[in-house]
Amino acid sequence: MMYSPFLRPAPGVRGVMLTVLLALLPGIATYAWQFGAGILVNLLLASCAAMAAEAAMLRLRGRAAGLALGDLSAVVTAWLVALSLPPLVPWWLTVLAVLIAIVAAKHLYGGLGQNPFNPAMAAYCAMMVAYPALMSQWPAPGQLDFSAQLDLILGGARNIDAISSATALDALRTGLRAPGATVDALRQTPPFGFLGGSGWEWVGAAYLLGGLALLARRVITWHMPLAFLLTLAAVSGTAWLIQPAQFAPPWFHIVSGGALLAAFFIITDPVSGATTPRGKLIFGAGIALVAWLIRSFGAYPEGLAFAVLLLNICVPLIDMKTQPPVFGHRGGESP
Amino acid sequence: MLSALLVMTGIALAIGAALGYAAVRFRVEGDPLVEKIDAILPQTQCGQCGYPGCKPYAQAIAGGEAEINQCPPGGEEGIRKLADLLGREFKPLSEAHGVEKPKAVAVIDEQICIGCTLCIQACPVDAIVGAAKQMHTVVDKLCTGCELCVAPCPVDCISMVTQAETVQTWKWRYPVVPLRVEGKRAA
Amino acid sequence: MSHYLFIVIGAVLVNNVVFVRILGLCPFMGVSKKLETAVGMGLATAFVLTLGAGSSYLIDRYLLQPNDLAYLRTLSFIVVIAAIVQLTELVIQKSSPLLHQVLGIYLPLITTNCAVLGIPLLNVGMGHDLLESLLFGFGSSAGFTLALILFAGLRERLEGADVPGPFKGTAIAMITAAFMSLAFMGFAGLDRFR
Amino acid sequence: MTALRKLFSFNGGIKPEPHKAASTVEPIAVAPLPARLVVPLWQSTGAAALPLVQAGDRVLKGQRIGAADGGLSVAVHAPTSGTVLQIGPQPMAHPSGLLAPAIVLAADGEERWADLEPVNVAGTPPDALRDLLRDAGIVGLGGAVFPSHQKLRPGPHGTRTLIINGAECEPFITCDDMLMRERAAGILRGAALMKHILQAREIVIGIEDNKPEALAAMQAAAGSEAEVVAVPTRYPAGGAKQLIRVLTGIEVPHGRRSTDYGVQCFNVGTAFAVHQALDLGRPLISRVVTIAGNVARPRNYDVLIGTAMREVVALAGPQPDTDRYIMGGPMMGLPMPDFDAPVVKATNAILASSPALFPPAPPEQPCIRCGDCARACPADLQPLELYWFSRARNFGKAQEYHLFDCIECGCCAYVCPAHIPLVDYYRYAKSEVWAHEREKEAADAARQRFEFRNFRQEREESEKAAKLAARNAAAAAAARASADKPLPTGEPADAAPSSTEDKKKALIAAALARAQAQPAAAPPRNTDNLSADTQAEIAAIETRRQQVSPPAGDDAGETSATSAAAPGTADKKALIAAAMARAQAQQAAAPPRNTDKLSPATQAEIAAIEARRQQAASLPPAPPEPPK
Repeated sequence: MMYSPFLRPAPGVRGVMLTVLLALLPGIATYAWQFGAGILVNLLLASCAAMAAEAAMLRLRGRAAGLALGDLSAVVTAWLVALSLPPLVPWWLTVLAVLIAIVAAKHLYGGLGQNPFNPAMAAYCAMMVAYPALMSQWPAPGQLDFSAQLDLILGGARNIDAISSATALDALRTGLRAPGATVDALRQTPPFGFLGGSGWEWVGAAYLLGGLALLARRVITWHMPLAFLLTLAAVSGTAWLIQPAQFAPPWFHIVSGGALLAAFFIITDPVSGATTPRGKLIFGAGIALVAWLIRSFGAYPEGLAFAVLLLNICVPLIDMKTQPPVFGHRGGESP
Repeated sequence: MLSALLVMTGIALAIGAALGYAAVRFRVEGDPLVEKIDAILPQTQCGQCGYPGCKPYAQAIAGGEAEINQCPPGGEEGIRKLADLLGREFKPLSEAHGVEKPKAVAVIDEQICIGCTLCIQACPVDAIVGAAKQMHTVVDKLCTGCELCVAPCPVDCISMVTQAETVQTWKWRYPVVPLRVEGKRAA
Repeated sequence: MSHYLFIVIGAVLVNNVVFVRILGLCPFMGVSKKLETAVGMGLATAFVLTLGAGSSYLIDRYLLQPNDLAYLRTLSFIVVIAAIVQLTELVIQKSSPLLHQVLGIYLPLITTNCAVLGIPLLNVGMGHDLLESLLFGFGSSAGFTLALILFAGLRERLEGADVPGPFKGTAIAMITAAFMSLAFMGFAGLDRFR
Repeated sequence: MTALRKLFSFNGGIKPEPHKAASTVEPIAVAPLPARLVVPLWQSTGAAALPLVQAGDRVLKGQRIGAADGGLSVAVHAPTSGTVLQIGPQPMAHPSGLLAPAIVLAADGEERWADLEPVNVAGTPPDALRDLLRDAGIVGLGGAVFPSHQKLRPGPHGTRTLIINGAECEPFITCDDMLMRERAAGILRGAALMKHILQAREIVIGIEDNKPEALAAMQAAAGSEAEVVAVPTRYPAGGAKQLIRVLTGIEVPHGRRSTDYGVQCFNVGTAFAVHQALDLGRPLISRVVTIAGNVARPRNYDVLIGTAMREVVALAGPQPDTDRYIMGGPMMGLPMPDFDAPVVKATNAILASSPALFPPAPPEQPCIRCGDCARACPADLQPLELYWFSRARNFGKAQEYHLFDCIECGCCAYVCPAHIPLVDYYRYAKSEVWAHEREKEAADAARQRFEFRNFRQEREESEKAAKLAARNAAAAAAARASADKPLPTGEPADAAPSSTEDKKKALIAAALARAQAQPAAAPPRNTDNLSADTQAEIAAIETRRQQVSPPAGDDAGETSATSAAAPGTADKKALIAAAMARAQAQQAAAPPRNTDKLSPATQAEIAAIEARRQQAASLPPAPPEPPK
């Protein structure tokens, strides 16, 4: 029996997820242009694994698989996992990451909408802790043709050292350990481009483009990306001003690593993020702060994934404490 | 070796004194928890929980002698509230103490009632009106459905009638349609 | 000054007593069903742990070391901690009987909480002076309380989740704790706070 | 020229497709008189009315047929002259499909008004005016049907602004719009009357800016009396709290009356009804209803309360694929259980719905906590949290997130990308909480009665003990006194009863004497004012008793046998013999009981039994059983 309201014109969850996928396309295109088509194979692999895992879990729970598969939420998670992992990781690592994301981080908590942790980041952290060596093999821009990359992903031989090179973040981390090294000197070395890592800057810019499109379509709100980017810039800016030799400049932090991808696509995951406006500001700022801390002092070059999980843990508390005032309880004009 | 013994006895004595003083200083009397538990119980005083009324059952729960799932009129909602208050595990209603029934009200069949006032004495909440040798009747608004009056009636003229929903007390139903597709579980 | 700051931040975040040192798990799992009880338990443990760390240092420094009775360390620490817990239980029973009823068995169990004995022993191991051990005790207990409150928040939200049958209750709580410790691993290696 | 009043805004809200043009083309028509009218007794928030008429009474148009029951209730009137067919459960305009008590009226077609006396408003004190409005059955016609006489009570600091709500933001509904265009003067007059009762200082009429004709008509009628303000069009600007916020900036929280903030809001239909009730003495028996949706000619009709919805919709030519009616608009309307539900005071519109116009609910997907509903909520709530806790049946937490501030406007469900019927969850949670509160009140009252009963029993026991003690003391004193001099009374005083043994015998003897005295003294109970035939019946019984009773001695013993001590075994045998004799005599004298109009089969059966009895009688008599 249907009760009011009898008008429900909103597009389904499928509409929202489709918009997110389309917004990711420019980033993926630049990625493939800069670092070879290996990423496309990974994306395809991840998507199939995700759909299979989702279908299996839904059947196990006796739910109708048709509708849930249709809402593309599994594909979005798969793409985010594939884009945050290095493109040259072996195929089983990508599939394992997607399984952790879909099965462990999402369906064990009851399926879409009920998982407290961001599935993609949970998978990334698990892989980072489990296979640190494999996770640090990033290709240098424009170095490999497609067949070599394909062989690396599917094939056995892992003679990787010839083609992989450290990312800008990695180079910075190891470089700074040497006594007397300064950031400016390091930034002349090959992996560094104009602002951040060479090649990665363009991919970052493309993500920014996609993110602005999402904002325009009102799929995400401005609170989280803006809070994240501003805090990251502010924190890294102040540290950079105090000790320019020790700390990288703010634009470097923003453009390099997964910062821009995270700002618009990862931390804005509505399910595991904060829901209230003020909560979103705190959530974004918190992630930026922790990410910068880990990048500057931590053992892992890219602390974003851990930062997202840490703030996901605080979301119930953030939501509870930042409830906006309800109509009539705001003080307003009451006598 | 001797110094070890001395040190330990010294520590023990000092702590014993401190605790003795604290025990006196922080004396506790009465237990407000019983009122909190009693507030949750449905006050039917029906005794199905094995205690002569709701207050004794509340004292038994506070004292830890009784489980929280012995009150059928309270139903699953009552057990959930008790589990919530006392921080204990939620346990389904124990069959030994009866089963949760929809709210019913006692009704006296006026053809058979002989006015023996036994049910009036049995009613814990004075919900039955009548006098010796006069017609008795149950005030439905006051009756809690504890069924204590059904047994003593010599002519068995009291029956429990479930209360039908009226337009004012009608409740919207739980909108969750069970998503489980029955019978199609994975092989 | 920054040395002390690093000790506290290191104890709260980097080497969190629950997620990194994996100490004090039984109250962490047992009392985190509701937020109010978690806060109550966290504060009680914080009070006991900070006091315990301080008094253990005093006993060790002025009673055990002069008479070279180092081997009595664990025994004396436990006795002092048990006394402090009894004191706390009396205070809580007086101030809020409901909290006392709801914490139930977990209040006296603070004595057996491995974090409460572990931290004083670590203090001695790291050779902290009085202020450092107090700060380290306070930092670790703050980390424990923070972990407990965050975990309670998450579990209260999971109450409403449609978790598959076999995973309901403690199972999903264990998985959530696993993901939380995975997140705290991110702090590993913040060498400045070693 | 709309006054330069500063307008405020409320958060959230949506802009649905209005669908209002079609039903505002033609003026308000009067619906024809139906043959049968069903007037429900429960037509306002609060208690149902108490019927004043029985089946078979003749009633006049506008005659009060149901009286208000208590403070929060209003009267109900006969919509036309006719005879009362029955008063009983009838289908109701309520989504539950349950029946509710209603008065069924057969119209006689004469439409004869009862005698109506207009009210001299200036001379009547406000309280009397409020009672008159209650007895005229005036309720809020915006859809909440809250008794207006309760809302017309000024707050502690007096009332500054009286707001007349002509916003009408719900799609399809245009009854207020047409009312304002055609009866602006009546509305203004009603508003002035309410301003007088509330002692308000100013009248402000809020109308959405998508109704220019209504704005013009009301401005023409208002002149300097009231201030007509064009309010920006946004659903739910018509909500009382939202309109008060827009016009005065005051935010009235849930649970507080708006008069506490010096402001009160009434629907334009209510104002017109107040005018009709006070100036013309006419009670609320009809109202303007919009018929729209899946009909050929959508239009507004002035319909008598109690007309079956099917008849009214028939006037607008419903399309064949109409599958159900919705009372109210598509956002807050209630689906009707069947087509014959009566039009009630709350019916501001009837929409003929069809799968094409209002498609069936799309499947519900899991909530992805995107927050669109929180941005659309006009009450600034967090619908996703309320949904989360209502679904998990955690009503305590839902109330912490202000469940009862939800005005059920439907904006959240309108914008939800997962198509979750959010308002269903909130209605479910609210009705569960109300049910728990009702049970809680009953439980508290039951506890008080239980404690009072225990207290009363203890008091009775203590009184009895005291009385017993007093009597013992008196008996002891009496015994001591009798030891000094023999008592002249008929008491069988033995020799000086020094030991307790004798005292006990004295007590028993006294009790025996008192018992014997009792039947003689006891007057035959309640046989005085009895009807003639009962007297005859008693006489017949008395004669039979005289005829049957053996020598008087036993009789006395037998009637008060209960407390007589056994005089000894010899008497017992006599008693038994007497009883046997009496039984035989009674059997012979007893008239064969109702064996006259029985079917032949039973006759045969009785004959067989009689035969067996005769045969048994011829056997040697079995030894009499010892009396139990």
